[in-house]
Amino acid sequence: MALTIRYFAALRDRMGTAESVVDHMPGINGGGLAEWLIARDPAAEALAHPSVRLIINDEIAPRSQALQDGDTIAFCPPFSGG
Amino acid sequence: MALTIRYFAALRDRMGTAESVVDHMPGINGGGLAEWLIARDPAAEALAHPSVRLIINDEIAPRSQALQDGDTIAFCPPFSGG
Amino acid sequence: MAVSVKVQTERFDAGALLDALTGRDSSCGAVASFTGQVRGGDDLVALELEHYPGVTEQALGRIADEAVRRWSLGEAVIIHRVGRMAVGEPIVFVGASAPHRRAALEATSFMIDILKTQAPFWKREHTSSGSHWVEPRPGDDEAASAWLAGEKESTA
Amino acid sequence: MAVSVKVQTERFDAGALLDALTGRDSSCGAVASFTGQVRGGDDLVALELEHYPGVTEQALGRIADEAVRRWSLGEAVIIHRVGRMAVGEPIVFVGASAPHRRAALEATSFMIDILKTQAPFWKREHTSSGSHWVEPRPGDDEAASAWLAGEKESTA
Repeated sequence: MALTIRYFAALRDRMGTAESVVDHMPGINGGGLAEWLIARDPAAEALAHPSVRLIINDEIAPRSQALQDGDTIAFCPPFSGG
Repeated sequence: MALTIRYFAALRDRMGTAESVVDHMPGINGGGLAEWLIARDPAAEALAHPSVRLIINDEIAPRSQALQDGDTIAFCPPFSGG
Repeated sequence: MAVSVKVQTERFDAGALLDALTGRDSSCGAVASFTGQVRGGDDLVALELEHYPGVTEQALGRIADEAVRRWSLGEAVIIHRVGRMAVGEPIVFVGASAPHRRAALEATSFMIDILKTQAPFWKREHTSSGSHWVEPRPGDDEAASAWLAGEKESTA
Repeated sequence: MAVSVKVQTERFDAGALLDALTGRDSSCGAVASFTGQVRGGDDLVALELEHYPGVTEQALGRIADEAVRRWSLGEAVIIHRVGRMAVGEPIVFVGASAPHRRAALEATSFMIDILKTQAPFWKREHTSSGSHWVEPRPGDDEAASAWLAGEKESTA
């Protein structure tokens, strides 16, 4: 299994991809995943911004939420619907 | 000339008429007219109730407003539109 | 900036009135509406609306003008029926278009709140056992007073 | 009590949606609506709406359910478009029916305020000189926070 990472809107443009898959890292949480992505690619720095929200398996979730093998983590810029 | 008096809704039912005409009484105001009508006919007592509003010549007006010869004075129960 | 008010006996179509407010003014991103309709219950057969012709139209015009002024609306519309209406029929339509949503929503609330206490309409309920004049609801005065004192504006 | 939410690319008719809410439930004397539409200006050619399929519908459903619960609504409707829209086209329709006006008006404000901050939609503006993602308006968070903290309810 693995972690599926999704990027939306401005973050998708920034990352140059809508989706990527990485190996699961035992014990990692949402915030840790963002840090790991930034360490790997400085273009990911925006993921650390506090306005970026995480949706983990279809639910808005805090960065402190532990990730399970098979999770889908979406990085979302501030919503602007309506 | 004279004063034209109009009654609406529940007050019209109470007074048994929609409109009556009385001689102008120099120096009288809206409240005075209500008192004069009550003295003439106890059925008019409801006109003194503070919830009854006066519309004088198409404008909501205080009871203290002096009446001029030719004025139309409407006695209105609380509005209930909308 | 356009204001449209009307008192009529004919039934109106709330959807058509809303459509007439939408997509008209490209500077307006928001349209809000309120429709009042005859609520059933208590053996109600029909509602009858009486008004003070001439004065009512003037009152509605002032309410709409005031809403346009306070919230810089694109358009403001008030249509109010008089006469006899069956349960479920529309009584009143209030609508506003504005650049942003808060203005459209607040102006709509303002117009219907103020209309209830400042426009000379009277409702009579016809039931199977007789008819009676409707008393205003206890909160109506407070809602209108809050707008007139400007309190509601500050909580926006 | 019925809730209806939908995300669609097709243009909708706000008037038809309002008509579907009116005259349906005889216990409801009030219907309120909000329509958001593409506002022109700043050389805007078109607006493009992206969303997170599945999650968006779930978010809208929760918002409508919460409105029905808080205000004992008859019906609550949220329709939101995605894809590309020209200036003047409708983006979102929110509507509520309720026994009395305050509930319908407040529930409508609540749904559009919360939708702005809790549903994963993103707007992109296309102008003649390029395109850019839209930043949320500064007041949006405050409006949603006030509802979530219950502050707005107490000023009703």
